Amino acid sequence: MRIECKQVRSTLVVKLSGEFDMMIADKLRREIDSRLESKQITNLIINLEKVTFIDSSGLGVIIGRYKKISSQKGHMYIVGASASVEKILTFSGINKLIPIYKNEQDIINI
Amino acid sequence: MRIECKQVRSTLVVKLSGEFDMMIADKLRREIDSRLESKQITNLIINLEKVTFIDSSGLGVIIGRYKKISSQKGHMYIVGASASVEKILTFSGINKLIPIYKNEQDIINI
Amino acid sequence: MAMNIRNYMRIEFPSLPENVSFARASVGAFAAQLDCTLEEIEEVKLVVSEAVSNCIIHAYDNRSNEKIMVMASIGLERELEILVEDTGKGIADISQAMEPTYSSDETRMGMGFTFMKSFMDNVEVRSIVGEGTSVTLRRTFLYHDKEALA
Amino acid sequence: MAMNIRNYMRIEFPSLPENVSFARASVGAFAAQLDCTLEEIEEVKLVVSEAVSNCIIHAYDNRSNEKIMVMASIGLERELEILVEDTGKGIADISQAMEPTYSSDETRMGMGFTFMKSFMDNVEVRSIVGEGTSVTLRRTFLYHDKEALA
Ligand SMILES: Nc1ncnc2c1ncn2[C@@H]1O[C@H](COP(=O)(O)OP(=O)(O)O)[C@@H](O)[C@H]1O
Ligand SMILES: Nc1ncnc2c1ncn2[C@@H]1O[C@H](COP(=O)(O)OP(=O)(O)O)[C@@H](O)[C@H]1O
Repeated sequence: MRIECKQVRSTLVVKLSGEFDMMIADKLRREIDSRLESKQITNLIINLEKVTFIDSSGLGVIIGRYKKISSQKGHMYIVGASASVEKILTFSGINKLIPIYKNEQDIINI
Repeated sequence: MRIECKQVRSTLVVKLSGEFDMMIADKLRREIDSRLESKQITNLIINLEKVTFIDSSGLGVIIGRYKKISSQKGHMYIVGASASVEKILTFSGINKLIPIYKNEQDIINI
Repeated sequence: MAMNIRNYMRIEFPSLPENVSFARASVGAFAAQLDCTLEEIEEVKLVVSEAVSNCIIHAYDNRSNEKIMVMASIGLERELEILVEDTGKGIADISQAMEPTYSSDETRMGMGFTFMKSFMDNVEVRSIVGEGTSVTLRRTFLYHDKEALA
Repeated sequence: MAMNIRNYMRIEFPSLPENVSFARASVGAFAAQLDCTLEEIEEVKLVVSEAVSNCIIHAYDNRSNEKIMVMASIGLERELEILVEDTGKGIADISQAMEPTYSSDETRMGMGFTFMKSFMDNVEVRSIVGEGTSVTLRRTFLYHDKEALA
């Protein structure tokens, strides 16, 4: 699992690759939270394009960041989920809280 | 592992897919040998394009068929081996006995 | 629930986070013998991931030098049975633990057992506090159309 | 040859031909923790395939209801140790068995041990006739350039 972060104005874009399970969950939580605190970030985009697997440990990190972001009146988006990952997102109900887009461009276009 | 056979004049073309290990070795040996006996076949082409793995059980079937074919003055060719499969073919020395081509067309063109 | 076993495997490994991935890949490779769809294999990997993560996080409170055992069996009628066993702290109230969204850890979603129940036909939990927990997951795979026609 | 073990796993399964694929996939998934190249993983899968096939074909004469055990350990210095064990007929002359192209079965190539020796740093065979055989395969993976530079 690899984590790549970039900041675009007030938005943090986090691109993950590999399997998103408990092995990476803590690290990702710390990585995102430290950036949310130290920088002027209000919005978060999680790019799952290269994620091949997600379980409830991965979902937990996403939900936790959503709570933080939305308590600060920011917006959060998920992009690029494969069919199998999107199935799990939908199953968990996360898609009712966090909008899911095909790619980053689609968010900018709305 | 799947085995597909077709006959083109006096040549039997056997196309394999999946992992080529002891699980399939016996079945393939019987399949080829019964066709070599019952039909007017002198040459054999083994297409490994869709083979993702080969071990010495797989190599054994190839060598065994080569002995049969060449004792009957026929020709045998291997086509489509991926880099990792070709590495094992070369390592075993099979490539010194049986010519290896990129695809079936290349054999016809020689 | 008795089944005629066609094949089985048993794996054992320490409670390290990286072994969650190993365990689901290993059970996934075994379950591939059922000739099921890739989507079904993904579901099997998910439930193994949940059950094994629970051993590490809950049973062993993230200690990494404890032992986890996973057994899987395939029956003659395309049944898959997976057993995940730890010798950790155990579960006092199993029915509460299995409720959707219940978690004893506030950073977690409490969706593990819900996934297991949703993607398997049957989930059985046995636990003795202070001794450990075993989770048995069962699912019978339907025959694909092309096989049914054959 | 003592190594500091970072992680290990142990698998057990009956001597069915379909378990050769399971065994190499399982060890391959475990060895992936070494962060080695895909080519190196393929080599590990090959040697496991050879050693496990030998248990089924030679140790158990293709009987399918016998037991095979595979253990793998990863050391702190990127060592991989794989142990494949059967309780089959054993090998009377180990050095003859390990010679390239020697096989007790005329339909086979006698290349199994040659592959094991070529793709691993070290191969150790212990055997007692009538009791069984254990094959230990060891390899230390080099650090990739990018890591060496980091
Ligand atoms: N192997 C186990 N050992 C001890 N407690 C467990 C185990 N598995 C589950 N539990 C308990 O059951 C609860 C619910 O589990 P689960 O549905 O997987 O959600 P989560 O892992 O998100 O908490 C856990 O919070 C924990 O208290
Ligand atoms: N686990 C085993 N139990 C008994 N005999 C074995 C075992 N492994 C290897 N052998 C013996 O060693 C010989 C050489 O093995 P190998 O190099 O793998 O070639 P092959 O499998 O093609 O015969 C075998 O033919 C067999 O006689």
